[in-house]
Amino acid sequence: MAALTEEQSMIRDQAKSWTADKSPVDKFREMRDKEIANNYFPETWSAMVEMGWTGIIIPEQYGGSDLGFLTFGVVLEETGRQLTASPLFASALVGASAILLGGSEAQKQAILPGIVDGSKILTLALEEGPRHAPENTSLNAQASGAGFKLSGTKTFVAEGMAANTFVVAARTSGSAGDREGISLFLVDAGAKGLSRNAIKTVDSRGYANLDLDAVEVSADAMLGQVDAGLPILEATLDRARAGLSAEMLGTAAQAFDMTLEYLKTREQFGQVIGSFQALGHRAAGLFGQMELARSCSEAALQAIDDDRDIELLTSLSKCRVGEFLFDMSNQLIQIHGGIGMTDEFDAGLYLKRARTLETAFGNRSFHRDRYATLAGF
Amino acid sequence: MAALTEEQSMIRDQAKSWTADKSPVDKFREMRDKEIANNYFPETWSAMVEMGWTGIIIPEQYGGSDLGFLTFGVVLEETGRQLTASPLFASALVGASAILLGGSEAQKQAILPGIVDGSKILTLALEEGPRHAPENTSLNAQASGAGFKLSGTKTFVAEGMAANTFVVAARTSGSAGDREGISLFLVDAGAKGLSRNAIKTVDSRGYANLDLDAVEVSADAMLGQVDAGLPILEATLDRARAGLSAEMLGTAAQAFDMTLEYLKTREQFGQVIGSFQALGHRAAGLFGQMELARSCSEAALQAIDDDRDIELLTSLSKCRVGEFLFDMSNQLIQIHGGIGMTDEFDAGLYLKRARTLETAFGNRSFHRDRYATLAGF
Amino acid sequence: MSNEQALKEFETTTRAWVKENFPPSLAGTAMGLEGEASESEKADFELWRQRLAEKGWGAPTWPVEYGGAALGHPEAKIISHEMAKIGAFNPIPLMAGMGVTMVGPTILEYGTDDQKNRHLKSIASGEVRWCLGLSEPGAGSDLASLATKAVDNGDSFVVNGQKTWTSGADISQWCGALVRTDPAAKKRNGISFVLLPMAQEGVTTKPIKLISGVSPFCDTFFDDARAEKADLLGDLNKGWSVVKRLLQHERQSQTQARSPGGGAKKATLQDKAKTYAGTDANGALADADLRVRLANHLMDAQAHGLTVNRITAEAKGKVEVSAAASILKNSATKIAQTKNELTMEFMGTQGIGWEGDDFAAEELENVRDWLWGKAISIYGGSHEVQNNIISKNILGLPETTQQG
Amino acid sequence: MSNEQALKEFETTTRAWVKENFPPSLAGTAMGLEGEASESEKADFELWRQRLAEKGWGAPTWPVEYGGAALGHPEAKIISHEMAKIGAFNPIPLMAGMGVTMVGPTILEYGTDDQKNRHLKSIASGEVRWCLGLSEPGAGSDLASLATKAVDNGDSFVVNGQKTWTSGADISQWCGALVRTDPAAKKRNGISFVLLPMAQEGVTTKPIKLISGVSPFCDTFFDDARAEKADLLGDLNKGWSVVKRLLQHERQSQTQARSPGGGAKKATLQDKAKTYAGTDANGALADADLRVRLANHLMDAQAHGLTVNRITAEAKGKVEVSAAASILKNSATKIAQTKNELTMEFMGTQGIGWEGDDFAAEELENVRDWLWGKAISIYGGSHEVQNNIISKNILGLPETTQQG
Repeated sequence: MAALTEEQSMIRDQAKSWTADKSPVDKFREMRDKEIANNYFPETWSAMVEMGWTGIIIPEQYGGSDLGFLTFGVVLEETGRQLTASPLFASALVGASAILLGGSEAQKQAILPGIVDGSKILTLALEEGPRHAPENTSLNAQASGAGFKLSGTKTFVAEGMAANTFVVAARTSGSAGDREGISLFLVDAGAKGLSRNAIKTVDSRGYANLDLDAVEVSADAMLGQVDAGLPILEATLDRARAGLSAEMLGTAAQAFDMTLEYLKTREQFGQVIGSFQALGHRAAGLFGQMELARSCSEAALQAIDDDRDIELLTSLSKCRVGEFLFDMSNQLIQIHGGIGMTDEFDAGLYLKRARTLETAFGNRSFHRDRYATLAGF
Repeated sequence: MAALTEEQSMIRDQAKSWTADKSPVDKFREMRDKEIANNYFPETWSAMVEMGWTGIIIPEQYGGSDLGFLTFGVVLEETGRQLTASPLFASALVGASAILLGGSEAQKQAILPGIVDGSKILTLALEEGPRHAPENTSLNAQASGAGFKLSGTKTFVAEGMAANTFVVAARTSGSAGDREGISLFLVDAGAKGLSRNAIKTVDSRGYANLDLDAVEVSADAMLGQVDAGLPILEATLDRARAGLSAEMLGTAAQAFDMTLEYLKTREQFGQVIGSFQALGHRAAGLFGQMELARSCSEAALQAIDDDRDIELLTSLSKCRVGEFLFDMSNQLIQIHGGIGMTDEFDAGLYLKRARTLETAFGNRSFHRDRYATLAGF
Repeated sequence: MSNEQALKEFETTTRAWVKENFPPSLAGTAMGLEGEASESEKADFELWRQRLAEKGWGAPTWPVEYGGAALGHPEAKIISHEMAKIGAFNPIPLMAGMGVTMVGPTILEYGTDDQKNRHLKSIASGEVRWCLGLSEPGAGSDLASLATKAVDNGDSFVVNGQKTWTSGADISQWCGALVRTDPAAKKRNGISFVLLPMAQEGVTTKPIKLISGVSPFCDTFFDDARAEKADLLGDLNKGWSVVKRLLQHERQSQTQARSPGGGAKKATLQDKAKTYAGTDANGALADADLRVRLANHLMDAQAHGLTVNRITAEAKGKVEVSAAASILKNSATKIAQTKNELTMEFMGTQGIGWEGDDFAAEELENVRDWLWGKAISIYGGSHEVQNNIISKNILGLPETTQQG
Repeated sequence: MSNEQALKEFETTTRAWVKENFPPSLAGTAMGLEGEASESEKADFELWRQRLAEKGWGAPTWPVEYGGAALGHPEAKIISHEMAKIGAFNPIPLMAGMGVTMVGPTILEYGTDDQKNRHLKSIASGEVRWCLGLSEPGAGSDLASLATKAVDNGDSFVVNGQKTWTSGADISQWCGALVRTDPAAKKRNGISFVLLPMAQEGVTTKPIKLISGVSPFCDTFFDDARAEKADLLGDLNKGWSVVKRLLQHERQSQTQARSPGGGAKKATLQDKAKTYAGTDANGALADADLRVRLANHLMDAQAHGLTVNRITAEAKGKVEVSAAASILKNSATKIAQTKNELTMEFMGTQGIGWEGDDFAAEELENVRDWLWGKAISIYGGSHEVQNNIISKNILGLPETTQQG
């Protein structure tokens, strides 16, 4: 952890003890096995709202605490550790960022307080294909009277069944690949012509595919200016990436702790397996990866709070934390051996979550390429 | 080793005992320290000629034994083990291949017997820049009377000071990057306008840079047809790559053996260091790489003898043997610790040779790209 | 007649027999006839099993007297090949559980005549399924520390303890189990290998659900279970050598890397990657980073295949067989696991489906393969155990003092 | 005056002093004044050394009475920074060999007043160079198994044995040596740390030529060499704790990864790569495979730099300092070695020159850096020893039974 303020330390401690007590990984398993609607417990969500987590990046005039992204990262690391499922990330980080970055004053006043009090659940509806490529957005937005008609599909929308408002990226001009011509719209989940269906993913979280059939939106549903949505979208995505990296770091750090504990207790050939040098060195290597990944994650969050080097540092963070999570989730299984392969043990839950997070908002390959481009080669 | 014929086994045994007795790595060190002219001992070369190594791929009607590339590989593996320096590879494999693939009957009769008896030393003069890119050949060949005038420079010409005949790749039409328009010429080392200077490389072998200033060659100095030299050149290069891989495998295998021996004898903390599991597993991993690399190397040589899949398998071989040699040469130093860093010990000689071989005829990156292209992606 | 001619002839007659006897209704169906099958399909399946069993082709290399056909490996290969050509298959090895691949060959080597007579035929015919009771909760990679004990009780042993990872124990009729018969002896001594029927009061099984959602393994509990003395395989307290051989049979069946390029029918890995990730103007994979790793993977797979070929050639040739075989397990594992991860990667969000119509069958299948594949580096001698073996047995490095 | 104001003021006066006192003729020259230098340059160099020494800036954080300036680390940083700005430098640490960086700080902690008075000033002034006699041919990573022995001889010890990897022993005036004073005690006990002059009959040195062609180290032979009892540093037979502290000072100086991007003046690594390997139409490196690895390397370097910053911030903050510092040595090593290998790779055949005009000075320099860099993972706690330390001391995994 970076040198935290007292307030941040307090929030970290609170998040750590709350997740461990009220929302440990067993709770996630229960949600999965009972097939709870929308893939999270309503009481989890209420508790988060009550603790003020939904307002961490929202200015005080809209009901938030404006503590910033580094603070949000502290919380997400803990929810990542316990695989706590909720719309916190989708709504209070991604959705809120889109409004903060692109919204008019009227939109902010109309929406942000609802995010804070949990009555509004926002989510970004961006992807249209299996691989992250924001500038390929094609969902059609046709000018129609004073507003627009949206037609097309969106996939892999996080908390898509729970959300009551979608931030939809659509094309108002140009074609897939053009950086101009993308616009962002706020679309009510109950809008006529919008249908959604839950998809079942390996990580047992809530995702939906959306189908929009000439969904009518008024002109004031647009975030920012027409055709100029991509910069807002990209800035929102960078906030999402930084936040997700913090969650991924938590997931990987928990996998590391579980593995280290196993190394210290599991016996084979008459001694604890952690005394085998090959495993000890492997653990040392993973520890190194973890410390480096943590530095990247914190730097990306801090960069957003400081408004500098955001693009480079979020790509660094998503890529390096992703690398650590990939390796760590595999080693979590490998070092646990047979027990790690059983559904009864938690390792599989972390592995499955790891690969899902990897696909979100650009995988390592995407961010390696982006990093190189930003660095000028 | 693949299932060798009796003849191949015999040649391997001969090569192994001759290199170990007459041309061990100490001999290479002596050559380096005494700065022997042309960077090899004349008696080494005579002995090779006498043993018939110069005729291994040359048909019997030109004085060779026509035993093929797999047999040549057997010999090169052993010279690679002891870092034996000579023009064997440059002349009797690369040079001879160019003649065999591109030469007219008259050219074959004029040159091949000389390669076999050692009186002719051929070498390929191809590179013009630091990175391997045959189709970028730019050295100018201007039609002039019945022949051509060659002007330009060639770099990193193996055995370039010892050679008496160069196979020069030149551009007769088009420009760098065009696959058409390259022609191959036989150029006498004493030709007017040709000058050469030795370059001192990290592996202490013989290389030269050439400067051609309107060097006149007659029409019958051309190998193959005008503008159509690239296919001959590429086929020659694939033979060079397969042969070089065999030598690289030998160099790496010797490094492996040295390391294994050290693991078994060097004591630390009261026991031989090979009993430390982390080192034992590292050795196991290197052994695995070695066995896989050997299969690739032999398959590439066999492919040439069988005339099938040559391109794919030589790129596989150069890349995978290269990967093993890279890792093995680093581990040779690392596992030997301080002693490995001293010039007195042989590790540095292998490391330096390893990186030089890596640059020749396309590095791993080059061949990975080529392999992917050949595999259709 | 030369050997080659004889094989050629065998191929011709085999082709004819398979064509004549294989029920066309089964062509291309899943080997185990899993899921729903019509009554007529089930009847055809049983007919096919019987015909194969009569011919001795359930375990073609076994002696005729024990249900085999006394054929060589080249002939056995021809049979598989000719079946594959018309979508036929040999269901018996799967139906016999661990019988054809592991238990049977070990009984052939270590069994008494009585044991051979009683057990082998029903394995070779696919009528009796076998499981293996080896690992225990406290004895996985370190098998020799097993605790299940068998106490002498006159004509039989009384077996008590728990086995885990017993493959198909809930549907098997017999079990080959490693048990401790001399608690006083040092770890590897004092162990015996017994055969015992699963349908008895003292045996209960509990399926283990895996991360991929399936339950092919069980926990198996022995609570005063009985194994006849006549079913002691090998000598008393010498079970360690029996199981070593058994595990060699297992390892042999695990060293083949799945061909990453795939057959003619299936799209190759690189074609699938191009479909999902797109291509540039030259037809190269648009994701250059993925392209590098895909190339490395295909090279790994080809190098592995070439090594398998080399070992075969060396075995036939005059030179001594190299130690290369020892590396195949780890190499095959890496290839299989990397293939699954790369496929996940290029499929993106379509690669992380669990079920439902929003994902193609092949996409969902890869997810299961990916999860299941994590076990390959664990079972049959883990990655780490393989490295210990290479380091010690092949390279001759001294044992660390830690090893039991 | 606030702390920040004080530093600001210090910066201003320092800038003025450096500008006034640094001989402009030396601007930008190599720090050690290696190779040919004119007589006037040599005189200027000596003048500059004297001025720095008088000011106590050779070792600015040391007490004034021992030749330092009793400054804090922030002030010391300002001095370096202000010098760098105008191409000036502090030659004293290099001239003192291991004196300023390792021996001096250890004497400050463990030395008697007499030792401090006799040794420190000449270190801080750059007038006496020190080497360290630690490793032996049979005791490298396993330093505690050293065999050089020192026998009590009244007022002095008589030292016999061989040290190796003594840096600059052939040009040093003093040596700090680890010797065995109690052969009967267990390995780490019975070791003492003594200081002894090199200019005596019993000491001979022989330079070790390295693979990079240079000879910065020596084998050092003690043949009835003398060390005064007054020069025993720390307690008798307690030298192990002295050397542990000494090695901490060493490790501290090795954890900074060289910045891969380089300063404003030098071309960045990525720019050099583009020059050698070319670019495509979008300005991206034409070799896509190299581009991926270069990106990974630059990310490694940035992650390392961010981690150094994080540790500094944590040290200042209220939270406990994390254990991240333990990983810096291996991380820095990987970055330095990878940088050299990548540079070799993109330079191609221009990257493998040994000497001569056919290669640019920078190309030849990289070859030397590459070869020299192989030592980074060996000295100062090898890669493997670092992993042992992390595994045991940081992660709390049990010691393997193998470790002595």
